[in-house]
Amino acid sequence: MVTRSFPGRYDSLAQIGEFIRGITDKAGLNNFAAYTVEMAVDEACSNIIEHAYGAEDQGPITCTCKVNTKGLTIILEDRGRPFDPELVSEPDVTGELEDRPSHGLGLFFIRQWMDEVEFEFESGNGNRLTLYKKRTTASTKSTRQK
Amino acid sequence: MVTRSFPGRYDSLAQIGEFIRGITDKAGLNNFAAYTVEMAVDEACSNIIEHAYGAEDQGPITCTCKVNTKGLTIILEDRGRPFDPELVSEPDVTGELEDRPSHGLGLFFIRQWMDEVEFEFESGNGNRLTLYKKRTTASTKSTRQK
Amino acid sequence: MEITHTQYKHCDLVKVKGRIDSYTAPQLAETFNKITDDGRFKIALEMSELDFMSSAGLRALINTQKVCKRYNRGELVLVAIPGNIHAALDLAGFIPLFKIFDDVLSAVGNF
Amino acid sequence: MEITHTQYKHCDLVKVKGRIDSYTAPQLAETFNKITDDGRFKIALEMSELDFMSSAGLRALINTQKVCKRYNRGELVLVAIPGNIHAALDLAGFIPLFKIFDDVLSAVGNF
Ligand SMILES: Nc1ncnc2c1ncn2[C@@H]1O[C@H](COP(=O)(O)OP(=O)(O)O)[C@@H](O)[C@H]1O
Ligand SMILES: Nc1ncnc2c1ncn2[C@@H]1O[C@H](COP(=O)(O)OP(=O)(O)O)[C@@H](O)[C@H]1O
Repeated sequence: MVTRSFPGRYDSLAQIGEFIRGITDKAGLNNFAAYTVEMAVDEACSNIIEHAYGAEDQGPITCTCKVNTKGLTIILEDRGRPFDPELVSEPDVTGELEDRPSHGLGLFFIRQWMDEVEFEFESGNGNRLTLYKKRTTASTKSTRQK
Repeated sequence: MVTRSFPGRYDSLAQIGEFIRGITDKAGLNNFAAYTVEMAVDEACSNIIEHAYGAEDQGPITCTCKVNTKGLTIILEDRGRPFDPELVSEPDVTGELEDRPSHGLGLFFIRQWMDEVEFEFESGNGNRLTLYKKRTTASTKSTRQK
Repeated sequence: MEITHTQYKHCDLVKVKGRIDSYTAPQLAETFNKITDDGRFKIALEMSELDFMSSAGLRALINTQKVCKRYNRGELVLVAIPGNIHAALDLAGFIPLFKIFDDVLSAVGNF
Repeated sequence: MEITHTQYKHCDLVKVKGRIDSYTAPQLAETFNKITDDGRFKIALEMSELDFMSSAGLRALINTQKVCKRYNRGELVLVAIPGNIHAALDLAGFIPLFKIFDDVLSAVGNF
Protein backbone atom coordinates (compact mmCIF):
# COMPACT_ATOMS: atom_id res chain seq x y z
CA MET A 1 0.00 0.00 0.00
CA VAL A 2 1.27 3.44 -0.98
CA THR A 3 -0.29 6.79 -0.04
CA ARG A 4 0.61 10.16 -1.48
CA SER A 5 -0.94 13.59 -1.18
CA PHE A 6 -0.98 16.18 -3.95
CA PRO A 7 -2.02 19.84 -3.90
CA GLY A 8 -5.50 20.25 -5.41
CA ARG A 9 -4.21 22.07 -8.51
CA TYR A 10 -4.37 21.27 -12.19
CA ASP A 11 -0.61 21.24 -12.45
CA SER A 12 -0.56 18.31 -10.01
CA LEU A 13 -2.24 16.14 -12.66
CA ALA A 14 0.99 15.33 -14.51
CA GLN A 15 2.67 14.21 -11.24
CA ILE A 16 -0.38 12.19 -10.25
CA GLY A 17 -0.22 10.56 -13.70
CA GLU A 18 3.44 9.69 -13.19
CA PHE A 19 2.70 8.28 -9.75
CA ILE A 20 -0.12 6.13 -11.14
CA ARG A 21 2.02 4.86 -14.01
CA GLY A 22 4.58 3.76 -11.43
CA ILE A 23 1.86 1.79 -9.63
CA THR A 24 0.36 0.22 -12.78
CA ASP A 25 3.86 -0.79 -13.87
CA LYS A 26 4.49 -2.46 -10.53
CA ALA A 27 1.07 -4.12 -10.71
CA GLY A 28 2.06 -5.46 -14.12
CA LEU A 29 -1.00 -4.12 -15.93
CA ASN A 30 -0.75 -4.18 -19.70
CA ASN A 31 -0.25 -0.90 -21.55
CA PHE A 32 -3.91 -0.32 -22.32
CA ALA A 33 -5.20 -1.29 -18.85
CA ALA A 34 -2.60 1.06 -17.33
CA TYR A 35 -3.78 3.85 -19.63
CA THR A 36 -7.42 3.39 -18.58
CA VAL A 37 -6.41 3.62 -14.89
CA GLU A 38 -4.31 6.72 -15.50
CA MET A 39 -7.18 8.34 -17.37
CA ALA A 40 -9.82 7.41 -14.77
CA VAL A 41 -7.66 8.84 -11.98
CA ASP A 42 -6.96 11.98 -14.00
CA GLU A 43 -10.69 12.51 -14.61
CA ALA A 44 -11.49 11.93 -10.95
CA CYS A 45 -8.81 14.35 -9.74
CA SER A 46 -9.88 17.02 -12.25
CA ASN A 47 -13.42 16.66 -10.92
CA ILE A 48 -12.21 16.99 -7.31
CA ILE A 49 -10.46 20.27 -8.13
CA GLU A 50 -13.22 21.65 -10.35
CA HIS A 51 -16.36 20.36 -8.63
CA ALA A 52 -15.60 19.14 -5.08
CA TYR A 53 -13.25 22.01 -4.17
CA GLY A 54 -14.76 24.36 -6.76
CA ALA A 55 -11.37 25.93 -7.54
CA GLU A 56 -7.63 25.30 -7.36
CA ASP A 57 -5.68 25.34 -4.06
CA GLN A 58 -8.65 24.62 -1.80
CA GLY A 59 -7.29 21.39 -0.38
CA PRO A 60 -5.29 18.26 -1.07
CA ILE A 61 -5.99 15.11 -3.02
CA THR A 62 -4.85 11.97 -1.25
CA CYS A 63 -4.18 8.94 -3.33
CA THR A 64 -3.83 5.44 -1.85
CA CYS A 65 -2.97 2.45 -3.99
CA LYS A 66 -3.18 -1.24 -3.15
CA VAL A 67 -2.05 -4.00 -5.45
CA ASN A 68 -2.99 -7.64 -4.95
CA THR A 69 -3.02 -10.70 -7.15
CA LYS A 70 -6.55 -9.97 -8.36
CA GLY A 71 -6.05 -6.33 -9.27
CA LEU A 72 -5.39 -2.75 -8.33
CA THR A 73 -7.37 -0.51 -5.97
CA ILE A 74 -6.95 3.26 -5.97
CA ILE A 75 -8.61 5.43 -3.32
CA LEU A 76 -8.88 9.17 -3.87
CA GLU A 77 -9.81 11.37 -0.91
CA ASP A 78 -10.65 15.05 -0.73
CA ARG A 79 -12.24 17.48 1.74
CA GLY A 80 -14.53 19.19 -0.73
CA ARG A 81 -18.30 19.23 -1.01
CA PRO A 82 -20.19 15.93 -1.16
CA PHE A 83 -21.44 14.58 -4.44
CA ASP A 84 -24.10 12.09 -5.46
CA PRO A 85 -23.02 10.53 -8.74
CA GLU A 86 -26.43 8.90 -9.11
CA LEU A 87 -27.78 12.32 -10.12
CA VAL A 88 -25.44 12.50 -13.11
CA SER A 89 -26.91 11.05 -16.30
CA GLU A 90 -24.92 9.34 -19.04
CA PRO A 91 -23.65 11.60 -21.82
CA ASP A 92 -24.88 11.21 -25.40
CA VAL A 93 -22.08 9.45 -27.27
CA THR A 94 -24.01 8.62 -30.43
CA GLY A 95 -25.86 11.73 -31.62
CA GLU A 96 -25.08 14.26 -34.31
CA LEU A 97 -22.13 16.58 -33.76
CA GLU A 98 -24.30 19.55 -32.79
CA ASP A 99 -26.12 17.50 -30.14
CA ARG A 100 -22.96 16.29 -28.44
CA PRO A 101 -22.26 17.77 -25.03
CA SER A 102 -18.73 19.01 -24.48
CA HIS A 103 -18.99 18.25 -20.77
CA GLY A 104 -19.88 15.13 -18.84
CA LEU A 105 -17.45 12.62 -20.31
CA GLY A 106 -15.18 12.36 -17.27
CA LEU A 107 -17.46 10.29 -15.05
CA PHE A 108 -18.42 8.19 -18.06
CA PHE A 109 -14.79 7.22 -18.67
CA ILE A 110 -14.29 6.41 -14.97
CA ARG A 111 -17.32 4.11 -14.96
CA GLN A 112 -16.62 2.47 -18.30
CA TRP A 113 -12.98 1.81 -17.73
CA MET A 114 -12.87 0.75 -14.08
CA ASP A 115 -14.29 -2.55 -12.90
CA GLU A 116 -15.70 -1.08 -9.69
CA VAL A 117 -16.36 2.55 -8.75
CA GLU A 118 -17.62 3.68 -5.36
CA PHE A 119 -18.27 7.24 -4.09
CA GLU A 120 -18.61 7.71 -0.30
CA PHE A 121 -19.06 10.81 1.81
CA GLU A 122 -18.52 10.99 5.56
CA SER A 123 -19.15 14.39 7.06
CA GLY A 124 -15.94 15.45 8.79
CA ASN A 125 -13.88 13.06 6.67
CA GLY A 126 -14.80 14.34 3.22
CA ASN A 127 -15.15 12.30 0.02
CA ARG A 128 -13.64 8.98 -0.83
CA LEU A 129 -13.67 7.54 -4.35
CA THR A 130 -12.59 3.92 -4.69
CA LEU A 131 -11.54 2.70 -8.10
CA TYR A 132 -10.86 -0.97 -8.70
CA LYS A 133 -9.26 -2.43 -11.82
CA LYS A 134 -9.08 -6.22 -12.26
CA ARG A 135 -6.04 -7.81 -13.78
CA THR A 136 -7.07 -9.22 -17.14
CA THR A 137 -5.72 -12.50 -18.46
CA ALA A 138 -3.74 -10.46 -20.95
CA SER A 139 -2.19 -8.34 -18.24
CA THR A 140 -1.33 -11.36 -16.13
CA LYS A 141 0.28 -12.87 -19.18
CA SER A 142 2.28 -9.75 -19.89
CA THR A 143 3.47 -9.79 -16.27
CA ARG A 144 4.61 -13.37 -16.58
CA GLN A 145 6.50 -12.57 -19.74
CA LYS A 146 8.62 -10.02 -17.90
CA MET B 1 43.32 0.89 -68.77
CA VAL B 2 39.92 -0.75 -69.09
CA THR B 3 37.82 -1.10 -72.25
CA ARG B 4 34.22 -2.20 -72.46
CA SER B 5 31.72 -2.25 -75.27
CA PHE B 6 27.99 -1.65 -74.83
CA PRO B 7 25.10 -2.06 -77.30
CA GLY B 8 24.03 1.36 -78.64
CA ARG B 9 20.69 1.29 -76.84
CA TYR B 10 19.17 3.57 -74.20
CA ASP B 11 18.88 0.69 -71.76
CA SER B 12 22.68 0.39 -71.83
CA LEU B 13 22.95 3.78 -70.12
CA ALA B 14 22.38 2.41 -66.60
CA GLN B 15 25.13 -0.21 -67.12
CA ILE B 16 27.47 2.39 -68.57
CA GLY B 17 26.75 4.53 -65.49
CA GLU B 18 27.60 1.64 -63.18
CA PHE B 19 30.79 0.94 -65.10
CA ILE B 20 31.82 4.61 -64.86
CA ARG B 21 31.08 4.73 -61.12
CA GLY B 22 33.37 1.75 -60.69
CA ILE B 23 36.13 3.67 -62.48
CA THR B 24 35.61 6.98 -60.62
CA ASP B 25 35.62 5.06 -57.34
CA LYS B 26 38.93 3.42 -58.26
CA ALA B 27 40.31 6.79 -59.36
CA GLY B 28 39.33 8.17 -55.94
CA LEU B 29 37.29 11.09 -57.32
CA ASN B 30 35.12 12.81 -54.75
CA ASN B 31 31.37 12.26 -54.92
CA PHE B 32 30.59 15.38 -56.92
CA ALA B 33 33.48 14.98 -59.38
CA ALA B 34 32.36 11.37 -59.93
CA TYR B 35 28.81 12.57 -60.57
CA THR B 36 29.95 15.07 -63.20
CA VAL B 37 31.90 12.34 -65.02
CA GLU B 38 28.93 9.95 -64.90
CA MET B 39 26.65 12.66 -66.25
CA ALA B 40 29.06 13.76 -69.02
CA VAL B 41 29.46 10.15 -70.18
CA ASP B 42 25.69 9.58 -70.04
CA GLU B 43 25.06 12.69 -72.14
CA ALA B 44 27.72 11.67 -74.65
CA CYS B 45 26.37 8.13 -74.98
CA SER B 46 22.79 9.38 -75.37
CA ASN B 47 24.01 11.65 -78.18
CA ILE B 48 25.82 8.75 -79.86
CA ILE B 49 22.62 6.69 -79.92
CA GLU B 50 20.31 9.57 -80.85
CA HIS B 51 22.49 11.62 -83.19
CA ALA B 52 25.53 9.63 -84.36
CA TYR B 53 23.67 6.35 -84.93
CA GLY B 54 20.30 8.10 -85.36
CA ALA B 55 18.45 5.25 -83.63
CA GLU B 56 18.89 2.37 -81.18
CA ASP B 57 20.71 -0.84 -82.12
CA GLN B 58 22.75 0.63 -84.97
CA GLY B 59 26.15 -0.14 -83.46
CA PRO B 60 28.19 -0.38 -80.27
CA ILE B 61 29.60 2.23 -77.91
CA THR B 62 33.13 1.44 -76.79
CA CYS B 63 34.33 2.95 -73.59
CA THR B 64 37.99 3.07 -72.59
CA CYS B 65 39.12 4.45 -69.25
CA LYS B 66 42.60 5.41 -68.10
CA VAL B 67 43.43 6.56 -64.62
CA ASN B 68 46.71 8.23 -63.69
CA THR B 69 47.89 10.40 -60.82
CA LYS B 70 46.72 13.58 -62.57
CA GLY B 71 43.24 12.47 -63.48
CA LEU B 72 40.86 10.28 -65.42
CA THR B 73 40.51 9.94 -69.20
CA ILE B 74 37.44 8.36 -70.80
CA ILE B 75 37.33 7.64 -74.51
CA LEU B 76 33.98 6.89 -76.18
CA GLU B 77 34.00 5.42 -79.67
CA ASP B 78 31.18 4.78 -82.13
CA ARG B 79 30.76 4.01 -85.80
CA GLY B 80 28.00 6.52 -86.50
CA ARG B 81 27.98 9.66 -88.63
CA PRO B 82 30.61 12.34 -88.06
CA PHE B 83 29.83 15.44 -86.05
CA ASP B 84 31.35 18.91 -85.79
CA PRO B 85 30.65 20.20 -82.27
CA GLU B 86 31.88 23.68 -83.31
CA LEU B 87 28.60 24.12 -85.15
CA VAL B 88 26.56 23.69 -81.96
CA SER B 89 25.93 26.96 -80.11
CA GLU B 90 25.61 27.33 -76.33
CA PRO B 91 22.11 26.97 -74.93
CA ASP B 92 20.36 29.91 -73.22
CA VAL B 93 20.53 29.18 -69.49
CA THR B 94 19.44 32.60 -68.23
CA GLY B 95 16.30 33.65 -70.14
CA GLU B 96 12.64 33.56 -69.22
CA LEU B 97 10.97 30.16 -68.92
CA GLU B 98 9.23 30.44 -72.29
CA ASP B 99 12.52 31.23 -74.06
CA ARG B 100 14.39 28.26 -72.64
CA PRO B 101 15.17 25.48 -75.11
CA SER B 102 14.35 21.97 -73.95
CA HIS B 103 17.17 20.55 -76.06
CA GLY B 104 20.86 21.33 -76.32
CA LEU B 105 21.93 20.94 -72.68
CA GLY B 106 23.82 17.67 -73.10
CA LEU B 107 26.89 19.06 -74.86
CA PHE B 108 26.84 22.01 -72.51
CA PHE B 109 27.14 19.74 -69.44
CA ILE B 110 29.93 17.75 -71.09
CA ARG B 111 31.93 20.91 -71.79
CA GLN B 112 31.24 22.57 -68.44
CA TRP B 113 31.96 19.59 -66.31
CA MET B 114 34.95 18.01 -68.00
CA ASP B 115 38.39 19.63 -68.00
CA GLU B 116 39.15 18.64 -71.59
CA VAL B 117 36.78 17.49 -74.35
CA GLU B 118 37.92 16.42 -77.80
CA PHE B 119 35.85 15.11 -80.74
CA GLU B 120 37.70 13.30 -83.54
CA PHE B 121 36.48 11.56 -86.68
CA GLU B 122 38.56 9.18 -88.80
CA SER B 123 36.75 7.80 -91.80
CA GLY B 124 36.76 4.03 -91.49
CA ASN B 125 37.31 4.26 -87.76
CA GLY B 126 34.28 6.36 -86.75
CA ASN B 127 34.04 8.91 -83.95
CA ARG B 128 36.16 9.21 -80.88
CA LEU B 129 35.25 11.49 -77.98
CA THR B 130 37.92 11.99 -75.32
CA LEU B 131 36.84 13.28 -71.92
CA TYR B 132 39.43 14.24 -69.35
CA LYS B 133 38.71 15.01 -65.71
CA LYS B 134 41.50 16.35 -63.47
CA ARG B 135 41.75 15.22 -59.91
CA THR B 136 40.94 18.24 -57.79
CA THR B 137 42.72 18.97 -54.50
CA ALA B 138 39.53 17.95 -52.78
CA SER B 139 39.40 14.62 -54.57
CA THR B 140 43.08 13.91 -53.89
CA LYS B 141 42.47 14.72 -50.25
CA SER B 142 39.47 12.42 -50.09
CA THR B 143 41.62 9.68 -51.62
CA ARG B 144 44.31 10.18 -49.01
CA GLN B 145 41.75 10.02 -46.25
CA LYS B 146 40.76 6.51 -47.35
CA MET C 1 2.55 19.50 -23.67
CA GLU C 2 4.19 21.06 -26.71
CA ILE C 3 2.23 22.62 -29.56
CA THR C 4 3.55 23.47 -33.03
CA HIS C 5 1.36 25.36 -35.47
CA THR C 6 2.08 25.63 -39.20
CA GLN C 7 -0.15 27.54 -41.59
CA TYR C 8 -0.43 26.10 -45.10
CA LYS C 9 -2.26 27.55 -48.08
CA HIS C 10 -5.50 25.66 -47.54
CA CYS C 11 -5.24 24.48 -43.95
CA ASP C 12 -3.52 24.77 -40.59
CA LEU C 13 -1.52 21.95 -39.07
CA VAL C 14 -1.34 21.69 -35.29
CA LYS C 15 1.05 19.16 -33.82
CA VAL C 16 0.64 18.34 -30.15
CA LYS C 17 3.11 16.31 -28.09
CA GLY C 18 3.07 15.02 -24.55
CA ARG C 19 0.09 15.27 -22.25
CA ILE C 20 -3.30 16.95 -22.63
CA ASP C 21 -5.10 17.20 -19.28
CA SER C 22 -7.14 19.88 -17.49
CA TYR C 23 -3.92 21.83 -16.93
CA THR C 24 -2.72 21.90 -20.53
CA ALA C 25 -5.95 21.57 -22.56
CA PRO C 26 -6.69 25.33 -22.37
CA GLN C 27 -3.53 26.00 -24.42
CA LEU C 28 -4.69 23.62 -27.13
CA ALA C 29 -8.14 25.24 -27.13
CA GLU C 30 -6.48 28.63 -27.43
CA THR C 31 -4.40 27.50 -30.40
CA PHE C 32 -7.56 26.29 -32.15
CA ASN C 33 -9.40 29.52 -31.27
CA LYS C 34 -6.64 31.70 -32.70
CA ILE C 35 -6.90 29.79 -35.97
CA THR C 36 -10.70 29.94 -36.24
CA ASP C 37 -10.76 33.59 -35.10
CA ASP C 38 -8.53 34.17 -38.12
CA GLY C 39 -11.32 32.85 -40.33
CA ARG C 40 -9.51 29.58 -40.99
CA PHE C 41 -11.54 26.42 -40.41
CA LYS C 42 -9.55 23.62 -42.00
CA ILE C 43 -7.35 22.16 -39.30
CA ALA C 44 -5.32 18.97 -39.01
CA LEU C 45 -4.25 17.82 -35.54
CA GLU C 46 -1.14 15.64 -35.57
CA MET C 47 -1.16 13.33 -32.53
CA SER C 48 1.60 10.79 -33.17
CA GLU C 49 3.67 11.99 -30.19
CA LEU C 50 0.74 12.55 -27.87
CA ASP C 51 1.06 10.38 -24.76
CA PHE C 52 -2.16 11.15 -22.93
CA MET C 53 -5.45 12.96 -23.51
CA SER C 54 -8.17 13.37 -20.90
CA SER C 55 -11.76 14.46 -21.49
CA ALA C 56 -10.50 18.05 -21.24
CA GLY C 57 -8.76 17.39 -24.54
CA LEU C 58 -11.86 15.77 -26.02
CA ARG C 59 -13.73 18.93 -25.06
CA ALA C 60 -11.30 21.07 -27.07
CA LEU C 61 -11.72 18.73 -30.05
CA ILE C 62 -15.51 18.70 -30.06
CA ASN C 63 -15.85 22.44 -29.50
CA THR C 64 -13.45 23.16 -32.34
CA GLN C 65 -15.15 20.66 -34.63
CA LYS C 66 -18.49 22.42 -34.04
CA VAL C 67 -16.98 25.79 -34.94
CA CYS C 68 -15.15 24.43 -38.00
CA LYS C 69 -18.06 22.49 -39.48
CA ARG C 70 -20.58 25.32 -39.09
CA TYR C 71 -21.76 26.66 -42.48
CA ASN C 72 -19.73 23.83 -44.08
CA ARG C 73 -16.67 26.04 -43.92
CA GLY C 74 -14.20 23.40 -42.87
CA GLU C 75 -13.44 20.70 -40.37
CA LEU C 76 -10.94 19.45 -37.84
CA VAL C 77 -9.26 16.20 -38.89
CA LEU C 78 -7.14 13.94 -36.71
CA VAL C 79 -3.81 12.48 -37.76
CA ALA C 80 -1.77 9.52 -36.50
CA ILE C 81 -3.81 8.78 -33.36
CA PRO C 82 -1.96 6.55 -30.86
CA GLY C 83 -3.77 3.33 -29.90
CA ASN C 84 -4.82 4.19 -26.34
CA ILE C 85 -6.08 7.60 -27.35
CA HIS C 86 -7.97 6.04 -30.24
CA ALA C 87 -9.69 3.74 -27.73
CA ALA C 88 -10.73 6.78 -25.67
CA LEU C 89 -12.05 8.61 -28.73
CA ASP C 90 -13.92 5.47 -29.68
CA LEU C 91 -15.51 5.04 -26.25
CA ALA C 92 -16.59 8.70 -26.31
CA GLY C 93 -18.24 8.11 -29.69
CA PHE C 94 -15.94 10.60 -31.43
CA ILE C 95 -14.75 8.35 -34.25
CA PRO C 96 -17.73 9.09 -36.57
CA LEU C 97 -17.33 12.83 -35.96
CA PHE C 98 -13.78 13.22 -37.26
CA LYS C 99 -11.96 12.26 -40.44
CA ILE C 100 -8.85 10.35 -39.47
CA PHE C 101 -5.60 10.18 -41.44
CA ASP C 102 -2.51 8.04 -40.96
CA ASP C 103 -0.06 10.75 -41.91
CA VAL C 104 0.07 14.54 -42.11
CA LEU C 105 0.71 14.59 -45.82
CA SER C 106 -2.62 12.94 -46.66
CA ALA C 107 -4.35 15.16 -44.10
CA VAL C 108 -2.92 18.40 -45.49
CA GLY C 109 -3.38 17.13 -49.05
CA ASN C 110 -7.07 16.42 -48.38
CA PHE C 111 -7.87 20.12 -47.79
CA MET D 1 13.57 4.42 -61.92
CA GLU D 2 10.45 4.12 -59.82
CA ILE D 3 7.60 6.61 -59.97
CA THR D 4 4.81 7.01 -57.41
CA HIS D 5 1.94 9.37 -58.11
CA THR D 6 -0.51 10.57 -55.46
CA GLN D 7 -3.37 12.90 -56.24
CA TYR D 8 -4.29 15.37 -53.48
CA LYS D 9 -7.15 17.85 -53.39
CA HIS D 10 -5.15 20.81 -54.74
CA CYS D 11 -2.09 19.20 -56.25
CA ASP D 12 -0.41 16.03 -57.48
CA LEU D 13 2.67 14.58 -55.85
CA VAL D 14 5.09 12.63 -58.01
CA LYS D 15 7.90 10.81 -56.28
CA VAL D 16 10.74 9.57 -58.43
CA LYS D 17 13.50 7.23 -57.24
CA GLY D 18 16.64 5.90 -58.87
CA ARG D 19 17.91 7.04 -62.24
CA ILE D 20 16.47 9.39 -64.85
CA ASP D 21 18.31 9.06 -68.17
CA SER D 22 17.28 8.91 -71.84
CA TYR D 23 15.91 5.41 -71.23
CA THR D 24 13.68 6.27 -68.27
CA ALA D 25 12.89 9.98 -68.76
CA PRO D 26 10.00 9.25 -71.18
CA GLN D 27 8.13 7.51 -68.30
CA LEU D 28 8.49 10.59 -66.12
CA ALA D 29 7.33 12.82 -68.99
CA GLU D 30 4.35 10.52 -69.48
CA THR D 31 3.43 10.73 -65.79
CA PHE D 32 3.50 14.53 -65.98
CA ASN D 33 1.50 14.50 -69.23
CA LYS D 34 -1.21 12.31 -67.77
CA ILE D 35 -1.60 14.79 -64.90
CA THR D 36 -1.71 17.91 -67.09
CA ASP D 37 -3.98 16.19 -69.65
CA ASP D 38 -6.32 15.73 -66.69
CA GLY D 39 -6.44 19.50 -66.31
CA ARG D 40 -4.27 19.45 -63.20
CA PHE D 41 -1.30 21.83 -63.22
CA LYS D 42 -0.07 21.94 -59.64
CA ILE D 43 2.60 19.29 -59.30
CA ALA D 44 5.26 18.58 -56.69
CA LEU D 45 8.19 16.34 -57.68
CA GLU D 46 9.81 14.60 -54.73
CA MET D 47 13.46 13.83 -55.53
CA SER D 48 15.03 12.79 -52.21
CA GLU D 49 15.72 9.25 -53.46
CA LEU D 50 16.76 10.23 -56.95
CA ASP D 51 20.33 9.12 -57.67
CA PHE D 52 20.92 10.53 -61.12
CA MET D 53 19.25 12.85 -63.62
CA SER D 54 20.58 13.59 -67.09
CA SER D 55 19.51 16.39 -69.43
CA ALA D 56 16.70 14.09 -70.58
CA GLY D 57 15.20 14.58 -67.11
CA LEU D 58 15.77 18.33 -67.25
CA ARG D 59 13.88 18.31 -70.53
CA ALA D 60 10.86 16.67 -68.88
CA LEU D 61 11.00 19.29 -66.08
CA ILE D 62 11.18 22.33 -68.33
CA ASN D 63 8.51 21.09 -70.74
CA THR D 64 6.15 20.35 -67.85
CA GLN D 65 6.89 23.69 -66.18
CA LYS D 66 5.97 25.48 -69.43
CA VAL D 67 2.65 23.62 -69.62
CA CYS D 68 1.86 24.15 -65.92
CA LYS D 69 2.68 27.86 -65.76
CA ARG D 70 0.74 28.73 -68.92
CA TYR D 71 -2.30 30.95 -68.15
CA ASN D 72 -1.05 31.06 -64.53
CA ARG D 73 -2.86 27.82 -63.91
CA GLY D 74 -0.23 26.19 -61.76
CA GLU D 75 3.40 25.19 -61.55
CA LEU D 76 5.80 22.32 -61.03
CA VAL D 77 7.73 22.59 -57.76
CA LEU D 78 10.76 20.52 -56.77
CA VAL D 79 11.18 18.87 -53.39
CA ALA D 80 14.23 17.57 -51.50
CA ILE D 81 16.75 17.87 -54.34
CA PRO D 82 19.94 15.84 -53.72
CA GLY D 83 23.18 17.90 -53.82
CA ASN D 84 24.64 16.64 -57.12
CA ILE D 85 21.34 17.05 -58.92
CA HIS D 86 20.97 20.52 -57.45
CA ALA D 87 24.37 21.39 -58.94
CA ALA D 88 23.20 20.19 -62.37
CA LEU D 89 19.95 22.18 -62.13
CA ASP D 90 22.00 25.19 -61.10
CA LEU D 91 24.44 24.87 -64.02
CA ALA D 92 21.50 24.55 -66.43
CA GLY D 93 20.05 27.79 -64.98
CA PHE D 94 16.92 25.99 -63.73
CA ILE D 95 17.00 27.20 -60.11
CA PRO D 96 15.19 30.52 -60.81
CA LEU D 97 12.51 28.66 -62.80
CA PHE D 98 11.27 26.33 -60.02
CA LYS D 99 10.11 26.82 -56.46
CA ILE D 100 12.10 24.45 -54.26
CA PHE D 101 10.93 22.90 -50.98
CA ASP D 102 12.82 20.89 -48.39
CA ASP D 103 9.96 18.50 -47.66
CA VAL D 104 6.78 17.26 -49.33
CA LEU D 105 4.52 18.60 -46.61
CA SER D 106 5.49 22.23 -47.26
CA ALA D 107 5.30 21.60 -51.00
CA VAL D 108 1.80 20.09 -50.88
CA GLY D 109 0.74 22.67 -48.26
CA ASN D 110 1.84 25.51 -50.56
CA PHE D 111 -0.74 24.65 -53.24
N1 LIG E 1 -15.96 15.04 -7.34
C1 LIG E 1 -17.07 15.70 -7.67
N2 LIG E 1 -17.65 16.54 -6.80
C2 LIG E 1 -18.76 17.21 -7.11
N3 LIG E 1 -19.39 17.10 -8.30
C3 LIG E 1 -18.87 16.29 -9.23
C4 LIG E 1 -17.70 15.54 -8.96
N4 LIG E 1 -17.44 14.80 -10.05
C5 LIG E 1 -18.40 15.08 -10.94
N5 LIG E 1 -19.27 15.97 -10.47
C6 LIG E 1 -20.48 16.45 -11.18
O1 LIG E 1 -20.78 15.56 -12.23
C7 LIG E 1 -20.79 16.23 -13.48
C8 LIG E 1 -20.23 15.33 -14.54
O2 LIG E 1 -18.87 15.15 -14.32
P1 LIG E 1 -17.94 14.70 -15.49
O3 LIG E 1 -18.57 13.56 -16.20
O4 LIG E 1 -16.58 14.48 -14.98
O5 LIG E 1 -17.93 15.90 -16.53
P2 LIG E 1 -17.45 17.39 -16.42
O6 LIG E 1 -16.49 17.49 -15.28
O7 LIG E 1 -16.82 17.60 -17.75
O8 LIG E 1 -18.69 18.20 -16.24
C9 LIG E 1 -20.00 17.48 -13.26
O9 LIG E 1 -20.42 18.51 -14.11
C10 LIG E 1 -20.31 17.81 -11.80
O10 LIG E 1 -21.53 18.49 -11.71
N1 LIG F 1 27.54 12.44 -81.13
C1 LIG F 1 26.84 13.28 -81.91
N2 LIG F 1 26.72 13.00 -83.24
C2 LIG F 1 26.05 13.84 -84.04
N3 LIG F 1 25.46 14.98 -83.62
C3 LIG F 1 25.55 15.30 -82.31
C4 LIG F 1 26.24 14.48 -81.41
N4 LIG F 1 26.18 15.06 -80.19
C5 LIG F 1 25.46 16.19 -80.35
N5 LIG F 1 25.07 16.34 -81.63
C6 LIG F 1 24.33 17.49 -82.17
O1 LIG F 1 24.44 18.56 -81.26
C7 LIG F 1 23.15 18.97 -80.79
C8 LIG F 1 23.22 19.36 -79.31
O2 LIG F 1 23.44 18.21 -78.55
P1 LIG F 1 23.06 18.21 -77.03
O3 LIG F 1 23.59 19.46 -76.43
O4 LIG F 1 23.50 16.94 -76.45
O5 LIG F 1 21.49 18.35 -77.00
P2 LIG F 1 20.33 17.37 -77.50
O6 LIG F 1 20.91 16.03 -77.68
O7 LIG F 1 19.35 17.48 -76.42
O8 LIG F 1 19.84 18.01 -78.79
C9 LIG F 1 22.25 17.80 -81.09
O9 LIG F 1 20.93 18.22 -81.31
C10 LIG F 1 22.86 17.20 -82.33
O10 LIG F 1 22.40 17.88 -83.47
